[in-house]
Amino acid sequence: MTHTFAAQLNSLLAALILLSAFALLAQRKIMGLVHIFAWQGLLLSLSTAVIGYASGEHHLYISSLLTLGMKVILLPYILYKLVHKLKIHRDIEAVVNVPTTMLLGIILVVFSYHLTAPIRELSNLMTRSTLAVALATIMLGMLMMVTRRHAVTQILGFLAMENGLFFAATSATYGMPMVVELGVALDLLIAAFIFGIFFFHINTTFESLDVEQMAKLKETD
Amino acid sequence: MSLHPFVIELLQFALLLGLAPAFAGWVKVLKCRVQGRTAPGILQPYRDIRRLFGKDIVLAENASWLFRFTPYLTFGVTAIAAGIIPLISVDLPLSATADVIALVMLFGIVRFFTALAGMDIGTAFGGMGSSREMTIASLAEPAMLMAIFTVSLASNSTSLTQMVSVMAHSEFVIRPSLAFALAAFILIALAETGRIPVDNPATHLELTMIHEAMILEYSGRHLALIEWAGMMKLTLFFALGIAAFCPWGIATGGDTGLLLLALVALAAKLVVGACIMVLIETGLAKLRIFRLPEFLGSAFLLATLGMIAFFILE
Amino acid sequence: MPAALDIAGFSVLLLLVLAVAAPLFRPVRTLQITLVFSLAAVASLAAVVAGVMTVADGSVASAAMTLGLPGLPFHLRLDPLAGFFLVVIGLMGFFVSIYSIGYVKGYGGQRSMTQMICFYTLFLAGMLLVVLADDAYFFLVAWELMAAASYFLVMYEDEKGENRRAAFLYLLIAHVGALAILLAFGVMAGQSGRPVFDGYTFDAMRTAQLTPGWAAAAFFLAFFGFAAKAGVIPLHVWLPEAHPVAPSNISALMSGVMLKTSIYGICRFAFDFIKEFPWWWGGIVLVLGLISAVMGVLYALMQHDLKRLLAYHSVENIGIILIGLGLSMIFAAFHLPTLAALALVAALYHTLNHAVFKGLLFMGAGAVLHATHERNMEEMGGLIHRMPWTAPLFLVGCVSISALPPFNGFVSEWLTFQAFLLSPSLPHPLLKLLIPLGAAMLALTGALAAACFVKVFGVVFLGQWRGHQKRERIHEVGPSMRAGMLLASISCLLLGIFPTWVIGWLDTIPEQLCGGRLAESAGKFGWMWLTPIAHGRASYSGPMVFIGILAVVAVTWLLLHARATSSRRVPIWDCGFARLTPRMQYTASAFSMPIRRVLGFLFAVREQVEVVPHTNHPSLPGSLQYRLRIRDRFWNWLYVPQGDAAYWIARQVGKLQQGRIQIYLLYSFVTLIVLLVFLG
Amino acid sequence: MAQELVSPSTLIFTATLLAAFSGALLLVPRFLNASRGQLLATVAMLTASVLGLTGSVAVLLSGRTELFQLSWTLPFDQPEIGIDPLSAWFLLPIFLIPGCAALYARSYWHADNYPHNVRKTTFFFGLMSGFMGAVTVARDGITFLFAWEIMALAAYFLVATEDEKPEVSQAGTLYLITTHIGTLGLFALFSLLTLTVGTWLFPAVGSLDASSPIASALFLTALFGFGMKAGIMPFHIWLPSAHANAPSHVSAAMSGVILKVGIYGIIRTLSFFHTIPLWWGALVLLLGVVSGISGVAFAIGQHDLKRLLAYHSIENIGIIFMGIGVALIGQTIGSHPMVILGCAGALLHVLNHATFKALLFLGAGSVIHATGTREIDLMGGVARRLPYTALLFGVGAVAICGLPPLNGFVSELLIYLGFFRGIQESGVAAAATALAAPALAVVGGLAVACFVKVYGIVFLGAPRTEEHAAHHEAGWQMLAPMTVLALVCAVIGLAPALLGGLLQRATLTIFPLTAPLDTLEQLTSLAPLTSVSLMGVLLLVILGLLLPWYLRRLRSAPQGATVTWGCGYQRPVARMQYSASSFAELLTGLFAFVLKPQVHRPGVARGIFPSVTNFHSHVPEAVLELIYTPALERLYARFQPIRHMQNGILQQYVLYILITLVVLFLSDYL
Repeated sequence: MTHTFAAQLNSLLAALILLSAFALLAQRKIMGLVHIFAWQGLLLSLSTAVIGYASGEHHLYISSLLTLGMKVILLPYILYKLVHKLKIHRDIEAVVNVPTTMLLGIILVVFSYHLTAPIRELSNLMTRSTLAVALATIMLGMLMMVTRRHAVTQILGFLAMENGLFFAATSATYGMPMVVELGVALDLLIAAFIFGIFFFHINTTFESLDVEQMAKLKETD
Repeated sequence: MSLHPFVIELLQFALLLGLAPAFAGWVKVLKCRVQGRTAPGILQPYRDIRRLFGKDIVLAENASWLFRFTPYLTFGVTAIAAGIIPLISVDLPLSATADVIALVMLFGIVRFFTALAGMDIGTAFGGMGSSREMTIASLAEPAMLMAIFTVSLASNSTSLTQMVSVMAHSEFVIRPSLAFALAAFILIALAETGRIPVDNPATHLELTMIHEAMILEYSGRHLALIEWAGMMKLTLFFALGIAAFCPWGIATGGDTGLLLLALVALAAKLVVGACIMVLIETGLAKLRIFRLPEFLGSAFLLATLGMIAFFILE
Repeated sequence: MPAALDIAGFSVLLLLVLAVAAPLFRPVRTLQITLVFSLAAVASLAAVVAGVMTVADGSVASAAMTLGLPGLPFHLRLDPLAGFFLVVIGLMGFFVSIYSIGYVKGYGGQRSMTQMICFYTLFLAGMLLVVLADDAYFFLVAWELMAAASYFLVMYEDEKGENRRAAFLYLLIAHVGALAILLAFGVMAGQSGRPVFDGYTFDAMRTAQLTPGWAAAAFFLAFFGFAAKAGVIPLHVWLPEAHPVAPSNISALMSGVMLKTSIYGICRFAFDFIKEFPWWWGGIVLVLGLISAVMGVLYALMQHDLKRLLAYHSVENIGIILIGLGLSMIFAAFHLPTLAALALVAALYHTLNHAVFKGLLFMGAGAVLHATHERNMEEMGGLIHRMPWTAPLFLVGCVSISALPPFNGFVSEWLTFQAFLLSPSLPHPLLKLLIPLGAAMLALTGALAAACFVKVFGVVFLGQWRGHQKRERIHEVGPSMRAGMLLASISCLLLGIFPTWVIGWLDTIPEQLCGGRLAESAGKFGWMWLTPIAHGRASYSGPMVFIGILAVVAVTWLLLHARATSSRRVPIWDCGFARLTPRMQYTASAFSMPIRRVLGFLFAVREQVEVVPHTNHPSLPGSLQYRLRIRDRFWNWLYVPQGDAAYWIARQVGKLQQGRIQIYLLYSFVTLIVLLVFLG
Repeated sequence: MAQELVSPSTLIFTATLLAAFSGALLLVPRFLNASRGQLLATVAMLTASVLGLTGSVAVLLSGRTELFQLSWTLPFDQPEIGIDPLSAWFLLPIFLIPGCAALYARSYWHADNYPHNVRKTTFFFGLMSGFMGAVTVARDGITFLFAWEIMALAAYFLVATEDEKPEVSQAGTLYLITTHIGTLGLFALFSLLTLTVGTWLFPAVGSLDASSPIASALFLTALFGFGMKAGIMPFHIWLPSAHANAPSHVSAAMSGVILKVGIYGIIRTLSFFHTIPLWWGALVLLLGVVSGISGVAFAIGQHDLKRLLAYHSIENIGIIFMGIGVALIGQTIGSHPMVILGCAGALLHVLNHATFKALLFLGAGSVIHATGTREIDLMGGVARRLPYTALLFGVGAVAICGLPPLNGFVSELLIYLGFFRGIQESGVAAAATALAAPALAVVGGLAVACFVKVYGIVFLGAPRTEEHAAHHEAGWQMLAPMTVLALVCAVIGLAPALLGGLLQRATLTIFPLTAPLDTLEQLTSLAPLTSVSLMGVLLLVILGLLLPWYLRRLRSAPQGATVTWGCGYQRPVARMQYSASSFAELLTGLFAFVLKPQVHRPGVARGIFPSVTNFHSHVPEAVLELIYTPALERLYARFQPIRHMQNGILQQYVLYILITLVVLFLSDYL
């Protein structure tokens, strides 16, 4: 495996991660979302491993395995359980229709590219060009949180943002210190449990996981 | 032994004109096999065309000259397109006639006149078919051009010969942009050639047909020409996809050995392509017409992502 | 051989003389019409000759007239840019004048011919003078002449309230635009550093050294003014009102030619006066062009008034021209002269093409109107059987405007696409990425235009007659109208088949304006092949496509007709439904329904379906009424608030007018005091 | 110096903690029953008072400054606490008043009578007292704000003790809102301060240049934030309703001490600066004058006893501000006597006001306890049933009116002297102080009028209603604290010279010396404190001589109780007595332009046999009702569209974040 080939492979993985971020925006079924999220995690894990191999930073292998365990197996499993337990298989209602969301997404990608262009000029890491993709993944995750109504999609958007952050860390600096990564992983796990508990309560209170229901919680008038 | 370019050109003409029905027939056979039905045989399209040529024409009372002219034009333009896309050799004299944008527009002519012919009789079906066809086309065309532009950007040209030779002879590089563009192209090709999930070429059910609705009133040799042109169009889209995205093995000159090799490579690629299409067609259900914008929108999205990936990642 | 400027001068003079002399022939109406329009055609032809010569030479000629204001004689100048627009105006003037002989006769003594003739010639003369003018005063005089003459022509059938309203709207927006142009000239003159009157000559403006801020102010004021004339979205509202109500020959001239004078103005300001500008000017022009193109064609798709539809297509095509112009400006701003030349040629080529095919389409619409007295497409159908000449000629226009090879619309759009694809040469990373997205919008525009013209031609000419009047009363139009359309159709074809020659001829314009040449590379492989950048980059051969299609079609036809097969005529298959009527055909509204569903969120669409029960039982409905209203959102967003604001201000100012003499005296007194204070 | 057995600081910190958590045990209901718990808390509070007072006095006597670093870390700097004479001076009322009030509460708010809220009240009372102390010892912004916030919140819970009454919960909310607006100002203040000095620790005395714009910003935010707490006009709006609706011992602590914590904050902030511009002093003086006059004017219009006292707090805060203003002007123009007199006057008035206002509130509490109403117009003749309370209230009233020989007179005298010093100077300072002196005189005069009204209506005359006639004298637990406070008033009034040195020291920690100590004039030489004592003693001696004579006269003169002369009217009833409102009517009319009294008079009864008619007058909280409320309502209406942003839809909130992110990125890029 040559260095440039690794870079190419990483670019391909970055492109696929970007695609999965868009797929998250486009997907209507909750289970589909969970699957795509797992795929995104897998791609992320692969990309981390590739970067780890190419850069010689071997702690990235651990990150890669951690990602694999957390984002490909554990979190999707928790979400899967949740979806089954709460019996939510309906289509997700979007606040903004899908094509418009896609257009907004493209605008955000271009915006990210525009933002990271100066960094691209300065950095000499082989992963520098994927920074734009990482930033775009964060933005798209946020866009997903903005445009979807269902609470589970909010979480998936949040987790997708985290994926983007992780990717940004690997592509900007070849990863965060191990301690930080472990901490973040633990945080995510706890967040997932807390979300699960919250969903359960929201579901029993409102008999729905539509977050628009929560508008009732605001002040009167 | 080396063949003169004009000979290759003629060869390609003959190849496409002659083998397009066989290819279409083979796709049908493959599809039947996959779906567990009895296949009609690979030569069935030839038999259909011959039968139609032998039949008399039945024209509606108020059909105008445009209605009769359209089949010839359709066939003519498709044939011209067949001479432009490099299939087995880069060295095609006609290839410079039209670059890829012009090629898309040539298909545009076919569509334009077919749609007009659909409206000529004045039935509701024809109008419906035309209306839907033009809607789909207008949404597919931007995506098509974006997909092709991505390849153009990579090869720095819109000329098909140039694109093919650049793609065929550059060293192997993973290009996510091209992968996206190819995915987009496949979606658009499904839409443009009227396959599932956009249109069903086998149906004559009133509410689902699009392309068939336009040519419902045709008969005899007119229908034969249109059907033949349709099969050619299907083959041409495969050819275009192969030329733009995976032209490896294509001959640069007129050397017979290389040409034979290119022919084998082409056949193999067509087989693979047909399998992919059959799998898609079998795996998907036909979409409702108003879900199509999303289908084509995702094609556009993929194409755009391809272009963005080209600038960001390459 | 006389100089080009002299010929142009002769052309203008002849038109002005005709305007003055036309009333003399009033007693003999036929003679009046035939003579004047023929002479107008001659004058137009003279303008074409002058323009062709100038562009071919790349020569520049100027003259100062003895006429004009004290201290500022009128200046005339004929350079390749002006020459090109002379050709555009002259060519269409020629076709339309011939067409008008028959068309105007069709009014058959219902109203004053003299009015039409006078203003028609004045209108032509005004447009020619706009292009020829070489100082701001003369330019504005000519501009107003053009605007006023066209205003009266729009008002021609002034007994209808609709027409008066449209004409007023046109006048209003034209004058807002003229005001902006006047201000732009003022800025240029003020910054030119010349003495008062000298500053107003274009020569002074060419040499003016403007600060970036003032340059931007001048350009965007001018751009606003010209955009109002050209109908760039959102300043397009007058267009779909004024074009349908004007007589069709006038619509052809207004849409085909008059809009182009603003393209001339923008070119003049950007490339000739200011020369050095930042790229974002081009960016704004490009974005407005894209919006106009897409929105224009979408609005067009929603229409079922034939001429309104064509008017919206003018918006679209002006958008396409602006796209080329914007790209050219971007390339020029980054000092890429060859690429700028390509984009500029694309824009100019489309200017010429649009003039020809839009003129043709409006003439065709005029012919249909002439024959059916109907503008609503839903009441037409099957005209191909009754109008064997008009139908194919109109079809040529449709194919051309839909940018299909081998006709002319394709060539200019293809060139524009090529210009888009050159964006990787730009040194700006974001532009590299964004400009190709514009190409997708252009592709959308082209495809939607094709859909729209399938609808137009399919509904108007194909199918069966839907109208109320007897089908048999519809008849083909007279020879002069056919001749006008035929000439335009031939031009469409020729411009589409021989682009290399046209580009070779046009080449002097980009050379003077952006300093780059195109002809050498475009025609490198002979007249058959158009290769604007390099052979390997892109190529197109109009003749080959044309001949190829013809040949294959002919061969197929011959082969298939070698053996005699019979064909028989039967009634339409009716799906077993017994009584198929023409009203059951797909209508224009039905045709555009899918697109309306997909992209309808851009419009204010209101659909109403009303079921009138026939019997008591719901499964036996009596009749169904469908009402569709599509409104231009811009009207409510932009114009209504402005109108309200203007009205409110007027009401406030109106309070000053008390009607009491003392108050008025008080005003005078206060004014006097204020003036004294200021002077003291 | 010999090793101390127990350092005063230790005493103070112990006392603070003891006070803060005196009621903590009450929070565990099973552990202690309420009555015992209250007793325990009271004992703890009293112990804390004694310890704290001892420590404070020791610090004041020694004049030492001590700093301690706390060993736990915050994400900011190492927190610091410290004691200096200024803190110690403020700690005097902080330990004195809550101690007295706690003892008073043992009877006034006894666990048996208020079983459902006594635990809460007792706990928060201790918490509030303790953290008032903590505020004064804090030496960095974070600790300060921390202590401040706990104090403010505890005070909120105390105000809202009887939150089942709508009036009370309203008053509590108003207090909570205003106190947090004030805290917001403090956040701004400390952020700015940190920005200026680079650390959260308080800068050294006189270390900042006051002429810079940021110093002005600091000054104004401090004035706003602390002024809100001190209840300076026009930030006083929370004060009348909060004080009126809290239990009386709480009112005593709040009015007596919490307001002083605000004053402490201002003084502490001012101590950071040198070269103070003139306008600072002028502004403080102006605020003092406005506050003083309008406070007393509002007080006159009231006929709710505790509201009235609350307005007097505003008045007295105004007086303190006047003193600070004088000191600041003195600092600007370099007049040491003005600094000493003004500052000492202000500080002394802080202590004085704390004692007599607490005394008055406790007295009022006893009266209310006895009569069951706060309405002055319904009382009357209380003195006959509650002689001791009447006497003690009288002491308080005399003190607050600034009459010799009690303490109010001394502090006002110092401020007056400061004014006169100012008049001797030249320039603007002279003009400002010359104008302010009569204002202080007006305040004093009006206060006298007001307390004549209160005392006359409440304690003298006859009960106006049977229902609200006083029943019983207060118990010893209530009288004892009042007596202590009255004694403090008297001692300060009679022997101010005792405090001279302490005041001088406290002043010097605020305004550092510009010249060696011995060249400057001492407070004792500037103010005739000894003659004040002499005069007071003389007064007492004369009184003491006259009293036996008077008593003898009283005993020897023939006595006959008879009905008041009714002007020929046959049946004079108690209701015909002059009421508080009628007493104040003339003065209220004088200040009508500020007070905007509302009079509901359905019409004078007419006819031969007039039917019953009634008359109702009310002096509203004009600043609140005429300025704040309409302004806020307009603001509310104006911002109604923005409220759509807060629509409860989660996605939109995320969208705000996204937009902010994009804008931030863009702004960074541009």
